[in-house]
Amino acid sequence: MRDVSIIGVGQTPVREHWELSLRELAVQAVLAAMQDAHVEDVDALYVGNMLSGELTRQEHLGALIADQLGLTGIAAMKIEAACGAGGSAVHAAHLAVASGQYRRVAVVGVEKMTDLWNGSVTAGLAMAADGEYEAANGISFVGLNAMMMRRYMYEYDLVEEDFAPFALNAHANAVHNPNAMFRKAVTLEQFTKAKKVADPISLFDSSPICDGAAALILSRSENLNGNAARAISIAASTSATDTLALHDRQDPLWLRAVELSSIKAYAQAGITPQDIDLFELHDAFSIVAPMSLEAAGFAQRGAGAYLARDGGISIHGKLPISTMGGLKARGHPIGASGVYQVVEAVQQLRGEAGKNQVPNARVAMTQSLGGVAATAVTHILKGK
Amino acid sequence: MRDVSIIGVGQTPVREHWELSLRELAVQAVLAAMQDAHVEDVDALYVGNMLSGELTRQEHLGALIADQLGLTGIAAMKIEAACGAGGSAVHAAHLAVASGQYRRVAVVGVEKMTDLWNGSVTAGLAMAADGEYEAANGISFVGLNAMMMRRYMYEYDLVEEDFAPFALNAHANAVHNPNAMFRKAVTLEQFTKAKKVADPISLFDSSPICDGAAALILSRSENLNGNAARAISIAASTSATDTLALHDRQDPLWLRAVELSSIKAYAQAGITPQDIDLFELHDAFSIVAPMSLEAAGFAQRGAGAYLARDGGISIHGKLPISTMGGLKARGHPIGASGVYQVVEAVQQLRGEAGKNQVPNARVAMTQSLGGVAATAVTHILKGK
Amino acid sequence: MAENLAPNWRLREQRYQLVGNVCLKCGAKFFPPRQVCTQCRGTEFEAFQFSGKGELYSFTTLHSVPAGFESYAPYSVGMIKLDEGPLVEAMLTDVNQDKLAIGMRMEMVTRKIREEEGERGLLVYGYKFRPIAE
Amino acid sequence: MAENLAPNWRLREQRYQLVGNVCLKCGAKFFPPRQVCTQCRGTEFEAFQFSGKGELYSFTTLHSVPAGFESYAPYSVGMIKLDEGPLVEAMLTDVNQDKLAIGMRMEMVTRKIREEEGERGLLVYGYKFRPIAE
Ligand SMILES: [Zn+2]
Ligand SMILES: [Zn+2]
Repeated sequence: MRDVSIIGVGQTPVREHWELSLRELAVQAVLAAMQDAHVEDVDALYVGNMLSGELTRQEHLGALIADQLGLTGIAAMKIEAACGAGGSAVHAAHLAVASGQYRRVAVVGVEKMTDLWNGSVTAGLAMAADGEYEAANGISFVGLNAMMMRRYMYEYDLVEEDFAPFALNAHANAVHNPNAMFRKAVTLEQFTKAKKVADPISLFDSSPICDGAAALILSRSENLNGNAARAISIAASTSATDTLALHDRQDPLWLRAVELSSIKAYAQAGITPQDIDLFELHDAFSIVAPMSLEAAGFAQRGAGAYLARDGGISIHGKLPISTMGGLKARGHPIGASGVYQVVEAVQQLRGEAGKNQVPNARVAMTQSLGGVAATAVTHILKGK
Repeated sequence: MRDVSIIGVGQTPVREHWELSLRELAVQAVLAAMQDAHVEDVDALYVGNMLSGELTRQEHLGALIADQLGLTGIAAMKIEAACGAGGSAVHAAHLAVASGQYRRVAVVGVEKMTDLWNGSVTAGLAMAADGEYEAANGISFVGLNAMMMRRYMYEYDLVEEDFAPFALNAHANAVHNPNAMFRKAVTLEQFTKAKKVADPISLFDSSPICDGAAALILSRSENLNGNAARAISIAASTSATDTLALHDRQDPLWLRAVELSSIKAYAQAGITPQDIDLFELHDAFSIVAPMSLEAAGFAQRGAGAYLARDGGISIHGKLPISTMGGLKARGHPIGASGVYQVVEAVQQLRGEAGKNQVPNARVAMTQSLGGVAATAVTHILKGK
Repeated sequence: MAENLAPNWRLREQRYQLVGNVCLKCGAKFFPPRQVCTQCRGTEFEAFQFSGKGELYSFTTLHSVPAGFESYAPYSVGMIKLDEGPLVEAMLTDVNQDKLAIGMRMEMVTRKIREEEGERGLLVYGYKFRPIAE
Repeated sequence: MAENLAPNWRLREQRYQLVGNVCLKCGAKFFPPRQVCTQCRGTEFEAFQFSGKGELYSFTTLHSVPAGFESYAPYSVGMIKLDEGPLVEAMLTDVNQDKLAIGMRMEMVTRKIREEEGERGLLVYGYKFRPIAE
């Protein structure tokens, strides 16, 4: 495989963008990434998105966004893997450059969720799970996560407050990220008193419905055209799956896809979990954070939440996570989140993360999950 | 790039499969391809599909189908590029193997269109075009093709009957393809008297709403594990785009994406159009056939229809097209069609096309289009 | 989503009678039924009707519900570990949500699970689970 | 698709008044408006209102129509080459479909283009084109 580097990143703020359409959001993010990389064109475009058909009556985003960028002619396609669409698009783009066929490609993750009312969005998101046996029975996506969380608490003898550090950390970090949706710290008291969305999941345990786009420019590492100084190398790009339905798993409390894609990523990068300086994990719901930490090899089974105690996951902790707010506080525009994670990891590795800068960050891991981690896409990035 | 070969193909018949769900169709096709290749597993799965969310309330097909195949754990994703999703999935899979990261991957194109009534399908298909400026104005996908055809006839002084050979050829070839939807020859008289769907497009000018799945197993050419004798080499795999909306084109009568992806494909394969023994083109509507022949370099501008006269496109003609029935008569399960084309090209190059066998077929080209050729994906395959 | 007849018809045995399947090669039982055995990769199966009895593995109550289910909101859903092995997810019925507890014995009942919108709106029936009075 | 307010609001100037834009760098005019100029890759634009007059480039009549447009079926649609350059696609109105011909002079009018289903159904207005009586 050819070595691949990220030479440009761009993003729109995550918001309810009443005034911007999907195509406008995507174009803004890609133009920002191209400007950041000082390039005028790319050979191909990979679009990560889940719900453009359902929520905006538009498919064929590859051609649409290439067109709107004034790049008509280039290769383009949309990648969908539910909430893991963004990470999957980065993976596909990485393979495209690694293959040698394309010298330079753009990736954009984009989701426009706020044009329709909540029930439609909830029904749309349920398509990430088993349509015939989960969604058709009225089981929403948050419902699946809530059932997983309740059983997890039962097995490992935990209470809701044990998950608070994940929410508090994400919100604390989002305060200093101008692109984050919720730039307000949350206190333990607020967390404890928060309304239950689907017991035991409360408002602060779940990520918001929002709009956003994030973009990357990937290039062969051997030819960085003046971007060598700021280029970030992709040391690993891997993907794995689990059963789509939660009920089909031998062990619903173990994220097997996370484990598999992490193991493959460590092997590809030639490192161990101990070498990771920060981890942008898929905290769409609080419960996913400890379970990801366990399956990715950072904690023992059932002990993921302990890692978050005493600031262990804060910017200056042992393993900083959700350093720019994570899915919960930066926001989770579904197919865009996996790309936002990589953009933020690049900011950290370049030393451009401002007040959220992780000291001496050299190796970052990002993980984008689809459904209840039925898809897991892991990237390991290395700075200079 | 590593050299990539196709070592197995599989397909379901194209039908209104009242009794089979999307997941069942996909699994049948992939199992058939794995059996054909004598393999028990793959490293990754690429799913070509456009409308699973809209028509079956299911996204996340990558994880779903991997799971249903009993291959949970492998990498998987869905690729969407409207009606060009199938070809795009083959392209992505090709890059995945060419990169060296995956040794062997499966591609499946699948579409389940007959669960809903026609108006929903028509609205779904309109998402292939510009949602804000075409679909929102009530312009259906067949409407776009009809307007293109009318102008084409006006510019080049043609009448409806000039397009008849494309329909007659497709139906004649489908008679001998057990997997085709319409296995009945059509006469010129039937063609002439056919009901107009959207004037000048008649019933026999357009492809049917149907269900189907087709699959391929791709492998590194350097390690074919006993499949060397029947392996077909992928000599080129390219993709290109045009403006999404027909009205945004400088010249709406020239398929620029077809031209670009064809030129790139000839260069990659090191051949010229004269070397092509058969061409599976995207005849979703009759008008697309002559326009594709022109843009792909087989005919002068405006002269594509002449190529079809006097049996020029039949099995024993100068350039056989739609050899197993094409989109029109084999059927056009949207995201599956691009994979069906490759399956059929492999049958031809292996000499397994039965009564439709093109004599001495050594080089085949397939072309999968999305929207009104806003995406064009071209593959060139070489037999022994 | 009007006239969504075929998919509901295809799933009728699963929905009305909890019919899954059993692998003829290794004996593994599946609900929902599978085409490829996850244990032995066998592809020969026989239909198998589950008893519909099991215990509550987990549960929650949904307030914000997907389009199409508004008339039931709020409602509880659960995962039930069937006595024969598989887990099933379903709406819960005839329950006091404050009394739900992991480990409770549950049984399947047939109920209306969805009412589609519009004049041609379809009534979809299927399994729900309720506590077994003991 | 109820309450699809925002997207219709965002497109109001395009739909009611055929407002596109013009590239400040090279002068290229666009309808629909663009963020990046296809001629010079410029990204600075000014709004530009098209006259709404042009000639018929092509047309057809739809019998099988997309969901949401049933009440208009069958209806004719066309591509109109605006006098300022761009092509526009729209429904045609006030026409005898047998008298449509490529090259006819056409003008924009504002009409109801869609009625969304349901109680909260939105009325969407926008441009259609009709022949100019000459
Ligand atoms: Zn078995
Ligand atoms: Zn310009």
